[in-house]
Amino acid sequence: SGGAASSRPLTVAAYSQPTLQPNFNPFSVNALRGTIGLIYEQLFDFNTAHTSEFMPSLVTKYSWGTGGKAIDLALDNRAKWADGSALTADDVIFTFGYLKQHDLLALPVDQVTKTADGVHLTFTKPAYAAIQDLGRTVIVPKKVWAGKDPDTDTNVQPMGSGPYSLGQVTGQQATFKARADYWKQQVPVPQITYVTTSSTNLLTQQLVRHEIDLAYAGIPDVKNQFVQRAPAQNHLWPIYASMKPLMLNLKRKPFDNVHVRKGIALALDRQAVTDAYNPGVYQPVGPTGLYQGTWSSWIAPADRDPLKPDQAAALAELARAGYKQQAGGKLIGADGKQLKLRILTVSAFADGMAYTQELAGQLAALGIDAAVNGVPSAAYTGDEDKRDFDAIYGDAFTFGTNPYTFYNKMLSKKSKTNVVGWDDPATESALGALAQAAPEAQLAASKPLQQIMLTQLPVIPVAVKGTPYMYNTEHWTGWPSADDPYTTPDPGAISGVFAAKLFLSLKPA
Amino acid sequence: MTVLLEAVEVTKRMALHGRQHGQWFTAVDSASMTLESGKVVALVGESGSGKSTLARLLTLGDEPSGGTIRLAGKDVSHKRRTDRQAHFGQVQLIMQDPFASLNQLHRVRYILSRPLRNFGTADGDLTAKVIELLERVNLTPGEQYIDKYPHELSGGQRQRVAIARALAADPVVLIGDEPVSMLDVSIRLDVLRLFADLCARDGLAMLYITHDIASARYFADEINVIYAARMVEGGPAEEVTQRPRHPYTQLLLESSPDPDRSSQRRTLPMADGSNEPIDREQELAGCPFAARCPHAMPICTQKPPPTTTSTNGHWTRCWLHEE
Amino acid sequence: MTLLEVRDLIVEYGTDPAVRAVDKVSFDVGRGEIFGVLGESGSGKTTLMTAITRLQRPPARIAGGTVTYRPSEGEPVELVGCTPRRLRELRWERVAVVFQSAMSSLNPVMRVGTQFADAIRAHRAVKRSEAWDRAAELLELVGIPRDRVRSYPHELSGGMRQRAAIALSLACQPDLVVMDEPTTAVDVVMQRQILDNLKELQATFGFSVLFVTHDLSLLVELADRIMVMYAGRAVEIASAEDIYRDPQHPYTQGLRDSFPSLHGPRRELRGIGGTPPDLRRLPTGCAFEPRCPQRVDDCRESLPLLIERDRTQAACLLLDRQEVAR
Amino acid sequence: MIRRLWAGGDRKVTVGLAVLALMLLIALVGPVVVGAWLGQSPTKLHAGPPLAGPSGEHWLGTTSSGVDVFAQFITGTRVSVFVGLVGGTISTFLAVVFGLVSGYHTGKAGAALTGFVNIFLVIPGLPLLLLIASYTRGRGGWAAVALIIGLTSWAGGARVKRAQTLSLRNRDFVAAARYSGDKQSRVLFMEVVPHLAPVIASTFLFAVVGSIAAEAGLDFIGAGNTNTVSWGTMLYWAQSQGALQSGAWWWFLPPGLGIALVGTAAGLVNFGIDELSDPRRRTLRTGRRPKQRPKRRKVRRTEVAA
Amino acid sequence: MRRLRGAPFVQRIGFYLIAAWSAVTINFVLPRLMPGDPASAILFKMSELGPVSEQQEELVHRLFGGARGQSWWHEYVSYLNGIIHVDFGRSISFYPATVSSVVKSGFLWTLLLVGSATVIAFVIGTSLGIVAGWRPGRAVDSVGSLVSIFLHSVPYFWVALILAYVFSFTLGWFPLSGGADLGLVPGFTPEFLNSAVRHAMLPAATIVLTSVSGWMIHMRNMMASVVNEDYVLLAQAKGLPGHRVVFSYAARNAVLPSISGFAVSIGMVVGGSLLTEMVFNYPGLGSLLNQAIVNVDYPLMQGLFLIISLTVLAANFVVDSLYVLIDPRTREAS
Ligand SMILES: Nc1ncnc2c1ncn2[C@@H]1O[C@H](COP(=O)(O)OP(=O)(O)OP(=O)(O)O)[C@@H](O)[C@H]1O
Ligand SMILES: Nc1ncnc2c1ncn2[C@@H]1O[C@H](COP(=O)(O)OP(=O)(O)OP(=O)(O)O)[C@@H](O)[C@H]1O
Ligand SMILES: [Mg+2]
Ligand SMILES: [Mg+2]
Repeated sequence: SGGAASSRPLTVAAYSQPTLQPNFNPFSVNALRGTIGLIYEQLFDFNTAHTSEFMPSLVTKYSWGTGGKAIDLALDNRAKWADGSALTADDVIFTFGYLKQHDLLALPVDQVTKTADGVHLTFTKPAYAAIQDLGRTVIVPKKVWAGKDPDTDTNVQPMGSGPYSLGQVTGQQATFKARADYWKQQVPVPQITYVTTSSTNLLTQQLVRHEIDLAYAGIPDVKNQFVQRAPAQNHLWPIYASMKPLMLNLKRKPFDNVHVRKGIALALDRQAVTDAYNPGVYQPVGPTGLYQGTWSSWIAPADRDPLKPDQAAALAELARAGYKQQAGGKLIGADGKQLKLRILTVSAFADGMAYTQELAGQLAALGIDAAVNGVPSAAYTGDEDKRDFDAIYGDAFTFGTNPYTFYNKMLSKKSKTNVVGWDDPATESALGALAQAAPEAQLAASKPLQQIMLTQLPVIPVAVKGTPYMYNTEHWTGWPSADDPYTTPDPGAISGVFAAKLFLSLKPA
Repeated sequence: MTVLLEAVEVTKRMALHGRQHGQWFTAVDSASMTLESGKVVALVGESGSGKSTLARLLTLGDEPSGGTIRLAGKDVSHKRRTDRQAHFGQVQLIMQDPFASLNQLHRVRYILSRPLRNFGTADGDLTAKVIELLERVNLTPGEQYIDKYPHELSGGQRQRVAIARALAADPVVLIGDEPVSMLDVSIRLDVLRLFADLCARDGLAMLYITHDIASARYFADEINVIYAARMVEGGPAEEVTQRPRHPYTQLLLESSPDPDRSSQRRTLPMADGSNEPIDREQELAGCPFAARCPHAMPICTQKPPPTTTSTNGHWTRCWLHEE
Repeated sequence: MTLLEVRDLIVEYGTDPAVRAVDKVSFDVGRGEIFGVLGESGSGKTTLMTAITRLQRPPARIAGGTVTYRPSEGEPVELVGCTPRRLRELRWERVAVVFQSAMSSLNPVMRVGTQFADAIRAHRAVKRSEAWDRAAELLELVGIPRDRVRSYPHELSGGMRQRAAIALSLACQPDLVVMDEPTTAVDVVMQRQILDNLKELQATFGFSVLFVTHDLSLLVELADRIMVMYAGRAVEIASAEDIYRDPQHPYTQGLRDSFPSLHGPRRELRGIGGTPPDLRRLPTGCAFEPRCPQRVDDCRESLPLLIERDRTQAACLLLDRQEVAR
Repeated sequence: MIRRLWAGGDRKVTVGLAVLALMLLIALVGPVVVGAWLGQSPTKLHAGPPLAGPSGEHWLGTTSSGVDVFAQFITGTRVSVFVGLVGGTISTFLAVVFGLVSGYHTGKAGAALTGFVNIFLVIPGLPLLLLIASYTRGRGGWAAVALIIGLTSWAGGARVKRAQTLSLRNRDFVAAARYSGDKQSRVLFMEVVPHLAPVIASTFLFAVVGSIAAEAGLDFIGAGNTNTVSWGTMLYWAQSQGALQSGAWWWFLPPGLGIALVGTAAGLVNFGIDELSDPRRRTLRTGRRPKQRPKRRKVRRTEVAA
Repeated sequence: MRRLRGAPFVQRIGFYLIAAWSAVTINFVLPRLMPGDPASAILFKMSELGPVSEQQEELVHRLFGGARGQSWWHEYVSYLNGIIHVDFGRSISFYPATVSSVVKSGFLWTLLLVGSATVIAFVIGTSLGIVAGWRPGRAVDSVGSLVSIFLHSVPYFWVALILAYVFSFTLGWFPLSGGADLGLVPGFTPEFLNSAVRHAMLPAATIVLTSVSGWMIHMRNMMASVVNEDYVLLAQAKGLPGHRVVFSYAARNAVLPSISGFAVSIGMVVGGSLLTEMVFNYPGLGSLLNQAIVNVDYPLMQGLFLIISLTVLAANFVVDSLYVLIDPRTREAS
């Protein structure tokens, strides 16, 4: 009964907060989900759920020029704003100018000019590594946005080029209505409702009752609590887009000692860690930090598999740093003190706490005085900024389209997220090279960084973090899955291109 | 006879709260009295007339707003808090209600030993002193009572403990604020006899506050009548009760139940003593009783009546008796 | 003509151990009579009153005896065994009460008029406005201005409240008004006015009064007959005149001799001495024995019963002896 | 059964105190007993299979990570009860000090204190607690939590004590003690304070229970200290790991019941104390009770400073 | 508050003004005593959802990382000025929404929930108290009292979770979460009100269950002592029907202290409802406060605390003023 099913709104759990405030300003960090992807469109993206293939949106193709210092973007000439007027290169040029004017542009864009089929951008330095950020630029209509303040305007009557227009917002939900005149195609899902749900308990219950069709959140024991309750309809697809390392404070003794880090890395039973909270959602990761599942072609075969726990090897490494197991199994250093380790994590995140507890448990078994230091998120970021921790388990690093962003955020001296304090000239130069490498040269350019990870262990890769997408096929089918990973089923938090692709691909059940 | 304690024209004014916030209320208006060694002076008056307030002023529980209080000739009315201690040693108060004035949580021993310690009369054996006190107020044998809690005592026994406490300080003046009003008739007499004894034997000066004019007649040497903060009549007990001069005293006597006179009583007019705040300041502008007085004259509400004293010491403040 | 007949009434407090606060008390109240009950604190006066009106509360319970109400027309009613429904009909209509303190017996949050109207409308089918008119009339009867029906109790003076309580008791023109120390809370002047007023009303309407107090002088002036209670028992019942002039029981004599008189010649006050008994540990014999100046050996063992002699009833072995001797 | 328990004040107190004593005992020695005798640990992962129901080995089953719930419950008693005791003590102490002083001292200082108490009374406690806890962010461990709880919860108790003190200070026996020559401070401590004892006891009991519940609430929303094992963190974990949905009642129920049990015991003690301190039940009626003649004017007055 | 009863109106207003000022000032001082950096909190939250571009990072630091340069006094004055103009600044977690608009969005929900639940709890608790206290010592009294002590002691959120699990998850009788059905536009339409009531049912039940016993115990004790008053005995003596005695004479007087306690308890109920709201994802002030805490949203925390305090103050003021009407003894003589 297509009619009945298709009139049913698709309900998406999009917020882990109790209420919403209307805000459809695509440049605001608190813009509601759906602003980007459903209402406004981005230029293009790469499918990180799979092998980073190009996903067109407003741009149908791109081509690099002058060693990465220029790019040509071909705009889809069918693109129209919701008021019927054409979306032109002028709008794109305006948007880049607007961003620059308001200091919102992190890309090294120099100039944007009109070409026959789109725009031509020049950069102040090679921008190969920034291609995904560039693609995710949201294009807004010049005629509407010229006078708006990107910081404070909430743009409550948004007018974009995307497949949906705003229905209504209440404190708990935002609904989007399919546009009959969307320029690209017929829109299959007539209405999408983004709802709030603040506790995983409730979310679980709502998912089980199919009150919610799509969610992405860490709910405990998801396989049993959700999938197993209706295995034919309920599905889980974890997407591995980031890596979570155990980060030892390199400015603190004895973690500056590579043998200590190696010993710890060798001791960990990564499978047990990933099974601690939500089996099947996280995966152990190989020692380069890159996920062996999606990045296998980038990694030398020997370095693909995650390290197996090896007590003897671990103890041998630790012994080289002066730590020996004494009576009672305690690891005592040359100074006569037991190796002590407090792992900082956010107490409000039950999953993180569970994983960290498992980590600490394993290290304790090795003879280290290891324990969890769970703190509220604000204290976590505070301590992290002040580098006031032994070890941290909580930050995750996104892979992106090439390993540059990944390694840069983790290891660059200049990166704010390099909280361990890794400061190594070789790393800096390798990062520099990778940043400027043309796509075909990127694999080779990533090797030195992989090597640093293998030998120096600035951070200890533990797991890839799966974002568990949960959906049911009772009302809608055509969902992306591990077999058909055409997009990341994300409702707009990461990429509007992913979201649009998802909703435009569903079919009534 | 030595005058021990003397009140000269003492006045007590209080600040009002609630509805009458910001106004003043006179609880005692220029009252004078003398307490002499070995004599019992009674103070009678209706409820709220200021009897307890005057008692508190005399014992320095409160500070007078005007007038002076003299102890053995010395002005003590404005002593500082710490200096009052000495006064407490000389002038003691027996409070109206023996159920309220004994702390339920202390034993008789503690209650009685406090004044003994504080007023320094007990350097020796405290227990012996306490027992002696108890026996003085006829709680014999003392040992039987010394470790009891107040709730284990009957009302009369409590009253006697309260008296013993007052005596423990070895005062020269004893002020009894309705000391027997809470007691059953059959016990009352015992207690009153005890006071009479103490005055006669130890030369104590006593103020006996009561609303029961009949007992004042029997027990006091002298009676003062107070009405609405002001003393209206005073004199030898027999004089005042048998030949009352002030219309209020007459009314009081007339109203008191008395089987001996029941036949010849006339019916009193109903006074509408409503609860509406009486403006005491206005009352005191003239004679406070004027509003209820059957003999009221215009002058009664305008000027406070003068004091007229007859030869036998019987005085009154009433315009009717002005010579 | 008897209105109320109390026979061998026993009231106990079911505490541990049980206290017999009223022990085999018998008396009659005549029509139009003021019957006084005299006794010291704890002698069981209030307990007796609440038992007669069936207002006793747990742990008190009536353990025996009868209370018979004899209306001028119709069958006598036995109040002790009466159903709650019948009782509710009799209350106020036939038997009304006035308590010690009017402040506490009037509901502080209800207008005086409402409290009158409540009582009237519970027994008479009248309209609200009529009930209020009646309330105003009743207040006028006791000398309170009509418009005071709209007052709250706290807006009346102590004396007015007490008079209002008396007026309230007359709302349904009862045959019997039970008054438990109705004037202890007011001063003598006010007390006098109230009692004068009460006598006047009683003369007009002819109801009987059962009046409880501990004040002998007052009762002698007011009552026709007086019952003296000691430790839960009636020790003497006689006319007021006899109780004052010629008390039979040593306790009554002691009471009489403890009251100072205002006008008569100064006589010696003798008092009683000793302390009132503890109801929980009563002696087997006469409860007054330990304090009695005239006690004999027998008093310790045998419990004296009320003996009638010349219109006077007294419970004392002494009298018993005289009787036997005669 | 209940009626018999309810019958006597002393029985209530006995039962209540017994339960409280048991809890305190568990708080003191429980963790040791669990570790040394039962060989369980409240933090050891995979001590048993995940989410196993109660069994001979795991008396209250296990959590989703295989931690022994019984060990957690017993160990959690310590933090909960300690926070309760410390928080309750601080709260009661402040309540007594503010209540006594504001009630006993007339004059400007007393009035100012009274105002202060009243203000704290109308400022809602839990939001304030959350606010402060969110600022301190779990630093300082359970002691800090106890301190904050104590500091934000005293006003109600202070009001009760102030009212009591106000009525006590005008009682005759207080004046009598002054006439007996006792100094102010002695009067306050020997005459007034002993009368407050039942009130202080009940304030303390409820402050303890309130603190335990407040700590659990803080932990529950993650504003407390999630590292420790307490009843609150147990609930936090049980809730965040979906214990109820998985049917793991043995994990979810005990901490809540623990809190309720302490509360009920405290309530019993309090009811009992109330009853026992009721003079109508204790005093023999052998004398004439005061028959108060009403004061002519029911207006409050204070003295005029001369 | 007892002190205030019957005090002149002006004096009462004065007290409330001072109390309001104190709440405002506590609110000003607290965040300044504590260090904090909302920017990192926001970034962390964002990174939990997906990658954060450098551009967004910059933006967040620019918007929320700003240092305070002014003197406290200067800030205080402008803070007070802002409050007078109902301007508490902009929320961080909902930036650029203003704190007042965020608070407004939660206020009505909480008012609805807490208001109705408090009234229901008061009515039920007081009624039970009347029954138990009228004849103390009976089975109703002893069982009722024990049960109510127990209910009084269980944690709010624990009860909330159990109710949610049993009645909405397992039995499906009530909706799981939120304030009203999705898709309904808030307004005075029958559908919306019906849905709002259904959604409020379980959270309200939680509040009622856990607070009803307080009222009951209080009322029971008052009843038990009022029952011994002479005026109740007299009412019985008047031959009034039983219900009239119980309600107009006994309960009418016994309830007075409860009513003044009502004012004070509103603060507690509002406090307790915070956790309940969180459990039921109820879009009220409690959930918002939690949100503000998690996101280190100081302006929002301040705004919420202030509005909660002021609401409680206002409720106290209203009850205090009403009390004068209810108890004739406190009424001014005309
Ligand atoms: N502490 C006080 N504050 C305010 N008013 C008071 C105070 N003490 C007494 N009053 C008032 O002062 C007046 C005199 O009171 P006082 O207690 O002296 O009367 P009294 O003659 O002792 O009455 P009673 O016979 O009832 O004991 C009364 O109207 C009373 O209400
Ligand atoms: N609720 C009760 N429980 C147990 N004993 C009680 C109770 N009420 C009264 N009594 C006892 O019953 C006896 C009679 O009390 P009752 O109140 O009838 O005396 P009374 O003559 O009215 O005294 P008073 O003059 O003080 O009013 C007293 O000994 C008293 O201790
Ligand atoms: Mg007095
Ligand atoms: Mg009595």
